[in-house]
Amino acid sequence: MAEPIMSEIKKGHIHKLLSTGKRVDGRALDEYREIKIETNYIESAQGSARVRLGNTDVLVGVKMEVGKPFEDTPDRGVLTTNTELIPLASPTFEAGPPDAGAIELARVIDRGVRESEMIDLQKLCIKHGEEVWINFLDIYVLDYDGNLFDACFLGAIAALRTTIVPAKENDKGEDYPMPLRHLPIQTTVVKIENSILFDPTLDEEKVADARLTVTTDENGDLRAMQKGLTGAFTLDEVKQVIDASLRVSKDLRNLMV
Amino acid sequence: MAEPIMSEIKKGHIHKLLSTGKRVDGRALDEYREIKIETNYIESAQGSARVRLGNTDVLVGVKMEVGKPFEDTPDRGVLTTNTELIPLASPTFEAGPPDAGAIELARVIDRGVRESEMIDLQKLCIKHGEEVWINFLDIYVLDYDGNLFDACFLGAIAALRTTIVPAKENDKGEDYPMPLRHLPIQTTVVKIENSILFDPTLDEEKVADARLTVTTDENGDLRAMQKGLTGAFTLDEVKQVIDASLRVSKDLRNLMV
Amino acid sequence: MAEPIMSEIKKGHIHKLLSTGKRVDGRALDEYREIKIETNYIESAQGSARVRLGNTDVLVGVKMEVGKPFEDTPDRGVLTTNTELIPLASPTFEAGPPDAGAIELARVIDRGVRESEMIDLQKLCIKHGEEVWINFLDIYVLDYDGNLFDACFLGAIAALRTTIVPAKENDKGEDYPMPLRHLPIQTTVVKIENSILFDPTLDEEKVADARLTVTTDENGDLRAMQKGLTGAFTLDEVKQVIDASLRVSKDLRNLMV
Amino acid sequence: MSGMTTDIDLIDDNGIRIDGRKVDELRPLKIEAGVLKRADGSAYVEWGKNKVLAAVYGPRECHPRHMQNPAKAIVQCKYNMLSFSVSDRKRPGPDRRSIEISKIISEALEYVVFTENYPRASIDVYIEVLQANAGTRCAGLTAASVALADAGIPMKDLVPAVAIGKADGQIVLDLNKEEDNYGNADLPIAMIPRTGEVLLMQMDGHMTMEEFDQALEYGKKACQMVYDVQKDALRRRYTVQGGNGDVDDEQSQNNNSEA
Amino acid sequence: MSGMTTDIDLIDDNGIRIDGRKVDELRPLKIEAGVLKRADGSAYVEWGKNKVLAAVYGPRECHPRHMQNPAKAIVQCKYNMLSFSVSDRKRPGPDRRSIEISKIISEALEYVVFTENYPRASIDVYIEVLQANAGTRCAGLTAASVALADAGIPMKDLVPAVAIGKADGQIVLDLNKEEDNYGNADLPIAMIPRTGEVLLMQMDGHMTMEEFDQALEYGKKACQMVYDVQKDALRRRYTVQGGNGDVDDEQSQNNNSEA
Amino acid sequence: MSGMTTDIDLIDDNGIRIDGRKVDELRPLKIEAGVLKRADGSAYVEWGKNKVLAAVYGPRECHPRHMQNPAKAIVQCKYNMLSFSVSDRKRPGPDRRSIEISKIISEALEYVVFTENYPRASIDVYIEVLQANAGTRCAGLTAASVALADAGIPMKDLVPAVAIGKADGQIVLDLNKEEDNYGNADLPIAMIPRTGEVLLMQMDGHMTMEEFDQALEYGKKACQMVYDVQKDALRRRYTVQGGNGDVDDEQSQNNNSEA
Repeated sequence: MAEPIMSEIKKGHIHKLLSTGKRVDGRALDEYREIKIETNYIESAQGSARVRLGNTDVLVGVKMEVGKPFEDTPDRGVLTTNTELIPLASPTFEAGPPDAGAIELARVIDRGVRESEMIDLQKLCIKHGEEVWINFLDIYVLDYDGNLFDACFLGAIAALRTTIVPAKENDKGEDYPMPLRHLPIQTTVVKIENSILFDPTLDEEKVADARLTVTTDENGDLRAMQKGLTGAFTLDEVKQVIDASLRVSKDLRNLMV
Repeated sequence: MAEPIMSEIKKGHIHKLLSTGKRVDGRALDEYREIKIETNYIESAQGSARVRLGNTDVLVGVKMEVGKPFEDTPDRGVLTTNTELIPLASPTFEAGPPDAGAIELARVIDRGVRESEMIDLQKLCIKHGEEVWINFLDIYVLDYDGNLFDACFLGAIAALRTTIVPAKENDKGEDYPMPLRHLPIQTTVVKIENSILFDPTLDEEKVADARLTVTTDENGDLRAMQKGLTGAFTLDEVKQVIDASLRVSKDLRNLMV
Repeated sequence: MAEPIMSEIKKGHIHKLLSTGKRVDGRALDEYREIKIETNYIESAQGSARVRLGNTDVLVGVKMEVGKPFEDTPDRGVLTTNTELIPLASPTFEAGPPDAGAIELARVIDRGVRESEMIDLQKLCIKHGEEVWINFLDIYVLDYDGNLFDACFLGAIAALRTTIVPAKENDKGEDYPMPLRHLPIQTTVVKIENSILFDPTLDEEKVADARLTVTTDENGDLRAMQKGLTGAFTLDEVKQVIDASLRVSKDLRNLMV
Repeated sequence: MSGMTTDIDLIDDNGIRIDGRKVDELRPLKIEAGVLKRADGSAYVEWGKNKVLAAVYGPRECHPRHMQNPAKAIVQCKYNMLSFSVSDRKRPGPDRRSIEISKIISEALEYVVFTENYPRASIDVYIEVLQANAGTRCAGLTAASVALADAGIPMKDLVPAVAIGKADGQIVLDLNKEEDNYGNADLPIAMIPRTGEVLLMQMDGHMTMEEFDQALEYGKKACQMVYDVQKDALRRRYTVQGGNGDVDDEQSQNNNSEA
Repeated sequence: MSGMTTDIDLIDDNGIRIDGRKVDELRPLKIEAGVLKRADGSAYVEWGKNKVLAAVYGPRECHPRHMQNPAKAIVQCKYNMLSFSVSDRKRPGPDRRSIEISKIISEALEYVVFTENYPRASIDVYIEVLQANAGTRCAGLTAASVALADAGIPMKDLVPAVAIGKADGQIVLDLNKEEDNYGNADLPIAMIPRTGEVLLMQMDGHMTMEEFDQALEYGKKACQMVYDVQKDALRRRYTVQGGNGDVDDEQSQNNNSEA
Repeated sequence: MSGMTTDIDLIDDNGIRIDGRKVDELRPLKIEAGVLKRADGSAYVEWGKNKVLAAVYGPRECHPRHMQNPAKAIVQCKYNMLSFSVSDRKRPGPDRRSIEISKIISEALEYVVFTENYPRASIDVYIEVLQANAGTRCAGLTAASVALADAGIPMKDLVPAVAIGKADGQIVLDLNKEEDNYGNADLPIAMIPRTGEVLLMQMDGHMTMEEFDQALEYGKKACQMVYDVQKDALRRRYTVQGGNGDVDDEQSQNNNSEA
């Protein structure tokens, strides 16, 4: 995911604007770019969503298979989350196995979905200890202009919310909607010098010092967090980010319903 | 498979000769080099053949194991074709997983064998949905002087024709010959400027613009084709090549019987 | 495992001393460095030992699982030996799959344990043809100052001698000690010009011409040997090394009891 | 041809196929150029139920270095199916089939690109199959040449492609998934209509010579149709650019990143 | 949080945990600096039943080359668990979890190292978990910053780390393995006590805002305690060197190998 | 020694082995030099039921670069078994056994090649086992040194190799497959007869000192015999060249490709 180093002029421009509370594209610090969500985009998937967050474009598909449960959770379905930063999406993405950045992204999305207990995995058990539904949550980035964390998470929950368990074609009874319990929302900020801003563009990411991703549920409880990059947040900043995240999440959650 | 670029002088020589309908080694445009086929070369294989096509030298072995059929063909044996361009055979072959050229070669050989329905895979079913014969058709290039497509295909059919199903040592009844139905033949031409010639040597391959491989059966029907390289054929050229292939195939087929 | 080439001065110093029968650290030619063995070092392993041979430091763990026997030895447990030259231990060790040196090391340790028939593998059969104990003998080098062959082998036998078969937690009856029959000892010499010396340090290894590892049992019989490096031994030298190995092994064997 | 058999009639007594088409009829084809922001050129193809994206990056420095050609650019295409584009989830990463398809598409594209303009460079083409329903290599190649044109890379011509096949013993144009699964032969070709030059051709299955001639006839006509849709997509892309300052900017951005 | 459930009471009625600790009590922590000969710097951490080694090599030439930064050094950490460090044998080699942990530890360390002193160089940190019992990423980061100091690499400060969690519905400091397996939340943090700067923070599970505030309070105090043990380890290492010629030699050897 | 047991008598009461040989008798050995066109040097060895090809390329530029030695050439041998050379199909690609064998054969060959003649170069030796029947590493090394000579690479001497073993409690020369599978010990050695220098030696199984001495005696004599067959193969290769214009041409071609 290594992007070429940004010119000092462009960098200075972002810094200077931010010092007066402004962003290059005119957004408020806690304002998201335009979000377009198209669900059921892929017929060959059990659930899917294409999400555009400004110029960032991701496609998420859910495939379900019948398989064996893990030994220590014999009564639960299995969730596998995968992100693919395919070279179609950016001159800096390379073919081959996912790099550390792609792995971190996949694991953060996975924890947001898993730890929010969004999916009722026990309802995806077919036969205790023998047969459960295996869910492959596969996320492809098609066009990369920053904030993959939030674009991918929105795509993941939108796809899951339209997923139909393919019971019939697997001789496991009637089809039914993916059993969901919660509606988690994830938001990501970056810190640039002393400014903290939501939904960074690629240019903003390039000059960012630190990143903080926060996942909360519809009750306003924390479900997952991930700090990234080589900068630091103070404890106060962390608390402010969480407060702002709870506020911003309400609008994002409304997109889903 | 990248060969070093040929000297302009050598290239010019080939071009000049061809413009008068001649080849460097004096062959006619549709003439094959000397072919030597030695079957049952390897005792540890169920079938084998070593084929020398001029200085090109390939060794093919067939190994058979009892295994599970694919889900969508529960009543058929399984065929797996593999080509290995080992570094012993050429200074340009490297150890490691097969490159795109080796994969194309293996897949073309595989399609020629499979689509001609040469092997009666249903007779390689032991128990419907449970046990079938798995055939590993492994092709090793030992010395590389051009036209691997045809040398490997000749080796493949010669090896298959001498294969004995090892039923006895697997407790599946009496041994029997590999059940074969057809005798496909594959021919390959390259186009160099305006000339089209069969069985190219390595030097001829190095200056070739386009390649066309044609597989036909004993009834004169098409079973498989593959166009390769960055040049083009006209539709008329394609038809001429197929006609010539049918003619040439008769001689090659006679080598097998 | 490629170490940087040693300065000619340092090399000359080693050679000069050796020509008078002396070593840089003052040891006799057949003298080992100080050996410290700490067993049961890792609670999460069924057996373990940390061995320090001078500044060389290795950690060996034995993990046991219930699994399937190999088809041709249906009544025997399975032994798998693995060495990891992790980059923590030396500036020349690299992350990634083991190189040829690490593989040779693992295979020599494995043969020493296996061919000495140290473990009674038949007593690690649970149910003939179906369930046996799988032993993973995993060896990590923590600090590298030469003679990994002997340090790792000492660690391996010390770990095996403290291993408890975890039958109880696997519902296979009561726990019992790893069934051992023999106590093999391995010694390694290197040849530097005309000198042959035991337990080489890293500096000595860097100037060594040839290496010879000898494994003998408590009866003084040969169990395994491995000659390494690009130099040669005469047959007489081989016999002398074996004689000396038998002598030296007595002291090493006493460390174990 | 998978070797599977079925009781389904793929073509009824009136010569109508299961999706309602006649034997010489294409599935609906829709092409859009310039659909991605980061790529230097891009195209989206919807062809029946196939959904395919193509992106072009370059000419840019060729990696790995030893692949560089001092006399010309090389075209490196990577064809890839998304995991959920097919019925059974496909493991991410290239398999042998996609490596072969990438190779023959690269070769076909290299014929039309004026590669001698860019010595040592690489022109990288990424084809992503979002949803697959037979004929994805042809859809991918069709999309790729539009994406090359969208990237402003000088080319001899566009490369339309189509598959002809045989089902229920009849030659049919543009196989759908059922016809591909249960049919008798498959013949994907790419041909430049203006010159009749064949840049990609594969065949597997069973065809008599007469059937093969028939298939080529269908293929010739269909390549012309696909070509017209390609041209139209580029014309629309161009028109939009002319009338829209915003898109103009984006285009000039692309030009910068190529420089 | 694994999603496993249990009947075990993780905290008894007197607020005592299964290993006898109070909810805000750390497990025994022991740190030793300079434990390896070949490495330029090293540290050993024993934290409850965790046993972790860290080694530092560098600043040295950065491989692969394209990772070099002309303005500063990069910190490349590799976190690794030995195969026998956990209950079920772990296959050697990096898995996705260890790649993620390596990344966030590298980032946390890069903040404190004066990387601008060593343009184009790499500072390589290897963390090996010999025995694991919950909290290994915190133990590893704690060991790594001591090893960096032992290697004589100029740093803003040491980086202490600790995990806070939730078990039986209560916030508890420094989860052990049972609490990690059957608990409700896990919150590893690394914080510089002097400045209150958070360099590493992850969270998974379920916490209300009040619980989160409580957890941060525990974390702040604990990081100070871990920091004191780190300082003490370096002080002891230094003292020993002062009073012992033999060790002095070894140190100067290390310095040579850095040059 | 695989640990398998059998009821088969490997040696009968008259001291005759299952393939009719006496305990100190070699299997039939046939060596041919110069059997491949592309390689700079090559040899084919048929030894009992073993069929082994060896090819030499080089001296040529050493890849990867970091392996180059500024003072001399390195010898890089790759020993490989074809998938169908053994009873159960072997997956293509190197396994741990073949990596170890490649290493010790490389080391043995490096001793005899005048590597200092070719600084920075690599001499690449490929050993392909077409059919295996115990003793393939010795057959491979025997073939490799003939191929090196055929390539015209200056060497101190040829390297003959042979395995001695123990079966039914007796020391026997040149184990066959059954003796290898069900025997008690295996001792492959490579020795230069002229000097008595041992270049390769491995042993596994169980041998008393007396048995070991006996085995070395057998080995010494056998290496001389193998050496004679090697010499003869090269002599025949040379003779054929002298008397046959066609082969002469080919040889000069090889020389060109070395230059």
